[in-house]
Amino acid sequence: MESDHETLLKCRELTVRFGEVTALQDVDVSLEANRIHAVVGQNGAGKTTFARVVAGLVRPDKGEVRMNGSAIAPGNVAASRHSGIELVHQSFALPPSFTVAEAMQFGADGGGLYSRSALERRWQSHLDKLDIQVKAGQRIRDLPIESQQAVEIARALVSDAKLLILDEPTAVLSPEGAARLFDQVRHLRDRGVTVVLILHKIREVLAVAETVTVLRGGLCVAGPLETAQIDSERLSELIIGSSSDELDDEDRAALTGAATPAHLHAAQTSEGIPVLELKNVSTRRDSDGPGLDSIELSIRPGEIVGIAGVEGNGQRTLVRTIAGLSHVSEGTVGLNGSDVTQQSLADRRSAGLRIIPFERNVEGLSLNSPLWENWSALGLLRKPLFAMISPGGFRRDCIGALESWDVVYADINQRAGSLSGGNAQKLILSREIDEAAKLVIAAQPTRGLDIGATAFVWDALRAARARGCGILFVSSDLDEIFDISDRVAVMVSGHIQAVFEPPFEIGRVGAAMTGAVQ
Amino acid sequence: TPKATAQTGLVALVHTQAAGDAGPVDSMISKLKLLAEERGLQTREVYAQDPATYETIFRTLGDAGAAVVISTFNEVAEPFKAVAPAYPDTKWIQLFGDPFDPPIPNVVTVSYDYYLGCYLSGIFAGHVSKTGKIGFIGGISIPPINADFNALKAGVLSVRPDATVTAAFAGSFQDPAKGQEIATQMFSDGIDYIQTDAAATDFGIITAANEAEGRMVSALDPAQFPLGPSSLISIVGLDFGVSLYNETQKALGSDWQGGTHVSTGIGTGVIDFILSPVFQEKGPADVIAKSKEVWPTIEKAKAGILDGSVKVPFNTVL
Amino acid sequence: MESILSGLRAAVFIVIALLLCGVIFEIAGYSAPLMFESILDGAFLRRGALEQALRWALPLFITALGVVISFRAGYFNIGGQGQFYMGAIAAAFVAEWLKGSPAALVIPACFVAGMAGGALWALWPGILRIKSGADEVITTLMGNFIAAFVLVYVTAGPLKDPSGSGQQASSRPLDAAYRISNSLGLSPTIIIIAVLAGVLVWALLNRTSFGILAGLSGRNPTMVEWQGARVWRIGLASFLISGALAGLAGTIELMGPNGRLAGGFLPGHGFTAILIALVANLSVLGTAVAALFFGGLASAALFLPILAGLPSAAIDIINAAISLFITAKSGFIDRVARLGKGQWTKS
Amino acid sequence: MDEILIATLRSGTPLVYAALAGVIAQRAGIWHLGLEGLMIAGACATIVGIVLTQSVLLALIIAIAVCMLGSALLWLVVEKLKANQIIAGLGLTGLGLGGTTLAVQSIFGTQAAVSAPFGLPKIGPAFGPFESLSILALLMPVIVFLVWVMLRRTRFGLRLAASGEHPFAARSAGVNPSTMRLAALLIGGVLCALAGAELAAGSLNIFAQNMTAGRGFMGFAAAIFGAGHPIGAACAAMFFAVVGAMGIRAQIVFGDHIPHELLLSLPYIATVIGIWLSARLRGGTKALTGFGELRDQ
Ligand SMILES: Nc1ncnc2c1ncn2[C@@H]1O[C@H](COP(=O)(O)OP(=O)(O)OP(=O)(O)O)[C@@H](O)[C@H]1O
Ligand SMILES: Nc1ncnc2c1ncn2[C@@H]1O[C@H](COP(=O)(O)OP(=O)(O)OP(=O)(O)O)[C@@H](O)[C@H]1O
Ligand SMILES: [Mg+2]
Ligand SMILES: [Mg+2]
Repeated sequence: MESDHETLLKCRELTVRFGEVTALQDVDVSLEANRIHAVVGQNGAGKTTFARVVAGLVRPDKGEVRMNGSAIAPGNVAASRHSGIELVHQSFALPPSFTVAEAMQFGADGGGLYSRSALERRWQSHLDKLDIQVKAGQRIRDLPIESQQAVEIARALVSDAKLLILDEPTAVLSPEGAARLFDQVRHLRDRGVTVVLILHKIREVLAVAETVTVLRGGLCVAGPLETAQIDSERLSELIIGSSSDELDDEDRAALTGAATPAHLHAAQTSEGIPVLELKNVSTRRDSDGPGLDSIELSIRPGEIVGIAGVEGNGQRTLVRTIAGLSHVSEGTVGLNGSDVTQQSLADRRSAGLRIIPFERNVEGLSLNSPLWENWSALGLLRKPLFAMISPGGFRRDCIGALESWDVVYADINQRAGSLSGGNAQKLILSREIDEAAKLVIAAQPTRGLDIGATAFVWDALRAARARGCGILFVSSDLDEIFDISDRVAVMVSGHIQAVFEPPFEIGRVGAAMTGAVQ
Repeated sequence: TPKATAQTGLVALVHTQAAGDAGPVDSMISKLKLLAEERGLQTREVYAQDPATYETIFRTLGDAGAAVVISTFNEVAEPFKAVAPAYPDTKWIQLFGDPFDPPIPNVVTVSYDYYLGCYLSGIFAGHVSKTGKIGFIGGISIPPINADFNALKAGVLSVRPDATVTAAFAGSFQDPAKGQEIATQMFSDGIDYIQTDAAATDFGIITAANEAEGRMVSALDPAQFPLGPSSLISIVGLDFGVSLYNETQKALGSDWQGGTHVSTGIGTGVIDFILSPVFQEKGPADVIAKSKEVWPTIEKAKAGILDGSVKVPFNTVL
Repeated sequence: MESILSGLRAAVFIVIALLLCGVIFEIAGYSAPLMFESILDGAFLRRGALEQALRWALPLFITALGVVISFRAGYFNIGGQGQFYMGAIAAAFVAEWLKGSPAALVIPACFVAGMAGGALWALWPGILRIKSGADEVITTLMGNFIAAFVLVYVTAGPLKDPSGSGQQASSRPLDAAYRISNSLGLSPTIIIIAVLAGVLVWALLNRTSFGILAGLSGRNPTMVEWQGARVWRIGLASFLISGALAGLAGTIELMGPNGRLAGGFLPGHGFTAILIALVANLSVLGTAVAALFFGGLASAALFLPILAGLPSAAIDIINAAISLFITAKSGFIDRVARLGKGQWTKS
Repeated sequence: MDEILIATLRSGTPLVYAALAGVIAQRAGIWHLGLEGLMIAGACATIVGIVLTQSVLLALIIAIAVCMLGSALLWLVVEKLKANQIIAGLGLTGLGLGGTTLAVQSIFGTQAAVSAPFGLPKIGPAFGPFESLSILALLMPVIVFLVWVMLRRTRFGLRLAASGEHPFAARSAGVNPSTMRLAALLIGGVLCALAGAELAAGSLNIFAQNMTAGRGFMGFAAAIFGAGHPIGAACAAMFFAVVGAMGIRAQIVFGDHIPHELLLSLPYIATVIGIWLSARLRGGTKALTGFGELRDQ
């Protein structure tokens, strides 16, 4: 491929193994200076690992990274940063108690001793130069997600970065936010910074990147390709690979973000009593962000309601409120027609509430406990605390359930943490989606899953809907929400900004996410 | 083999209070060493911190064929009763204990009336204190220490009924810093004479006394004299070491009489109220003069105690 | 497999700890080989060593069971010492009050009181931890200091033995009828109690909802909360049971070998119990084995200064060195242990 | 009154130094229960050092070296061998308590308390009634301030805090959290040495076994009570000292009516209340070190 750009980054035969998993296998990539590059691939393809190897956070088992022709010491962050490589993490890496200025300072060179005001002045001017609307004295934990990302980018630019890698920066942004980010990226490119964007939506790749590199299963299957010479069909094939046959077109589009799925399926919900009814619910602000602000929401049996919105706009509080883990300061929560506002989660669960929580590995599973204990927790809680139980019985039931949910595992006593993400999520589904389930809260249920597992989760939720469950589906991925939901509510700062019926339009929903009143 | 050891004469001291107290335990250990050198004995010092271990320790020593086992304080009485009959070839000596009833033929108990020394200190304090405020600092408030305080108080009040006597405890026999803090508060309250009863904690009390003039401390051990040349006025000496030396010598001899009780106290040289010779040289002249002046009173009280005309209450409750 | 691995790891690190002690001893001018020989001798080889080891192992085992329960539930209750004291104190009070009643009444009453005393001393740190989030490491540690003062207070005060010259800082001796062992501390009753405690705790941990849920919430309380559990009940229950077991051990010491309360009663016991539980990787069976080992060490501790002429601080140093290393991990040992077995335990 | 103030300052100073060591370790992500052991080692090394070398400076250097060695051992075990911090810390404490007894025994052939002919220099008559305080007591506020500057006003402090709060963030900035913890523990070792030196040689000039008597643990509690902030921790440490002084006062005044043991327990009770209050105010004082995971080593 002829071009007038010089090669900035050259990776040769990068190979990384984590125990049994090969995250990268002989990856050769050359990226040219002063361009915007995209690296795409499905979940688990090895994108983050690639970025971390380049940034020196992961030492490759084999291979080398060269900047401007000279090799960088492997697995050495300082060496990588010294040669001008900066990485902005997928989930940010800023100590929450730090102020913005401190977060910048601790990674910067020079100035061992400082005074607070000098520090803030120094970094405020840096932020201003980058046109980032944040006060240097604010604490990271008080910033909305979008600003945190901006701070991360500003932090990456404190020294004179030549190569800026952004790992899935759009995952936490509204469509408008993503567009603004892309503007900023172009701006940086014009100032001479080479940018690598790790993405997994074809739409975004085509919108911003000049070249694209595709990873699949740790292999570099293509690239860098000029985006001008590739269409979304081809790119989606490269990303998904051969397993793509089993998926229907809409799911496929949703998975790769190739096109916005136009969900045309009209809600065939039965009338019946709503399985969930939130009336004017408000809560106080807490560590998860703003409290809920007069939420009105109801879900009928056999309906999937999607909650869209940029992360950190109260979705977590909403889920915790329905679960009875947040104090409701005003309003009522109804399940199946009865008021449960004062009831505990145990009671709500008896009434048919099931939860697939946000944090699979924290709220969903005890990673170091055996599979069967994880699976049995719900059953054990239905018994008196000191009741005698038969672990053998629970194990047998668990084996049966895992089999019927196609969970791949070696031993019923193995640690839950040794399951792959998809299988871990299936374990949770097998526990939470049972006969008695009336309302299922699915909070980011496909996060981090590969394509097969994601499709599995969607199918499981659709099957539950078919049985008459109501489902609250929370996700920050609009494509996914549009694909699966019968109705979409957009949350902004703890209240429901707007509710949409199909067909959904990404433009209108996106506008609602930024708080613009429809 | 056990028997062989017995012939070479293993002499063991089992102390129930930590070494390093600059008091009874240290003096016993040093006297035991002296004895070992003089007579070429094999000796052991065992610190038995935990009452639950006493019996095991004694049995182990018995099994090892110890010739003489010396232990201290009343809490070893029960274990002695349980173990000594099983090891008739070993001689058992309990320092600071009550007589056994019925006596065991291979056990000697030795008691000390230390509180009587404190009583004398009280009389002395009553005379030399200028403020009429006397203090007492103990390690932990356990019965024998409480008895010492009560005797001190009785002594003071017997010569100066309007005086106040105040007790405080450091909570440990090994906390000189706490001793210093308590003593400082007492002195700044106007107390000018403190009787210590707190082993290594005493060091802090003496340090506090050295910080200003006109402060007097009465401590426990002659070794402490030089620490407070112009503040450490006297001691209530209890020479456990001497006692250990004497009793062990006796036990190693051929004419040892087991099943007996030795009561030592004032008048035998083991316990005494002694003025510091260092202080007598370096202390403030008026106090020295005063102490010389009251000394006959002390002697008289001592004689009174010995002939029974002075009764000192033994009261272990504060 | 996991337990073999942890056993191997414990063994390796105990050896490392002993080597460290050896170095310290050589520096201090003592002979390290002599020390090790004496430990072995004192712990296991000399006449009667096994009985001695068992005598110390049983109360340690029971206290360690309490540690196992609270550690499994995720609470770092290091207050076994204080709970042990409080159990013994409560039992001593009851024995005093019921003096003269038939043994069949007094002994069970003392056990109930002892367990209640231990449980109550675990209750307040439990509540402070669970309701307010106050770090239980500090509160239970402070509880140990405070309980030691309570012990001094009752033995020199309300429970003081006024007989003889009254100089003793100890409670009145228990009637012989109320004793459950002689002063050597080994009797069928004590063995039965220990075995019973072991079996019950095993069943509690492996055959009740509490056991499984405590294990889950110890590793991840958030997950259990999201399952609808009232985690505080599980936590409080584990504090209480753990305290009750320490109290039980205290009662055994009181009614068995000691026969009375005295100041300075088993000062290092609670800490050794923590080591035992950790060496055993919090398993009940492992605790029994480890208790025997540390029981041996405890009996060697008495033997060392007597026959080997080593200062008693030696044993403190050995215990400290073991605790320094006992929770250490080493990739090397893990790899060796994992040769030839399924890979799913990757961590 | 001056005198009581001096005595309280004197008893508070070692607590403050220990608390600072606890704060620094805590910031770097280590729950440091080895303070007590390092402090007694510092006390012992200072006195033994003075006796052997006849020089306070050399003695301090020895004490600092010993405490840094102990800290490095803790670091090795906790960082490199991934041992549990609490158990390892308690182990270090045990090693300090037992090791000092053994050291004294093997150097002097007896366990008797060791007294030194002189101790730390006094601040002198220029300070009026305070003249008998040691220079370490005088320096204490300065050191609190310096530690504050180090933690809150230098990049080093930020890196330390990042290593404790978000090790991954530190790593991605090219900072090695493990090295930062070593630095934190070593600095803490110096402070513990000073704490021990002040306790033993500030005015007593004596070393007795176990003479720290739980002060290291109280320093640790002060670090928690002070919310990991050096000035807060120093205030908490002084608060404990004041409670201790009040306990003594109460013994002298009310000793006939209230059991002495209760009054002696006051500092411990105050510590519990302090921990409880700071938990109430800040929503938990819990270390985030996964205690439940003990089972899974
Ligand atoms: N520290 C680790 N230990 C073990 N396995 C790891 C580790 N990091 C990544 N992996 C595994 O390596 C593979 C590649 O992971 P990587 O995070 O690079 O994927 P990704 O393409 O960034 O995925 P995503 O889109 O979910 O961010 C996955 O199978 C992952 O489970
Ligand atoms: N050592 C092992 N022993 C037994 N089973 C294993 C082992 N390692 C992995 N497995 C199982 O094999 C399956 C494949 O593991 P892997 O980590 O490659 O998942 P994956 O292909 O990324 O799957 P997913 O689509 O669910 O993310 C998982 O279900 C896992 O539980
Ligand atoms: Mg990634
Ligand atoms: Mg996967």
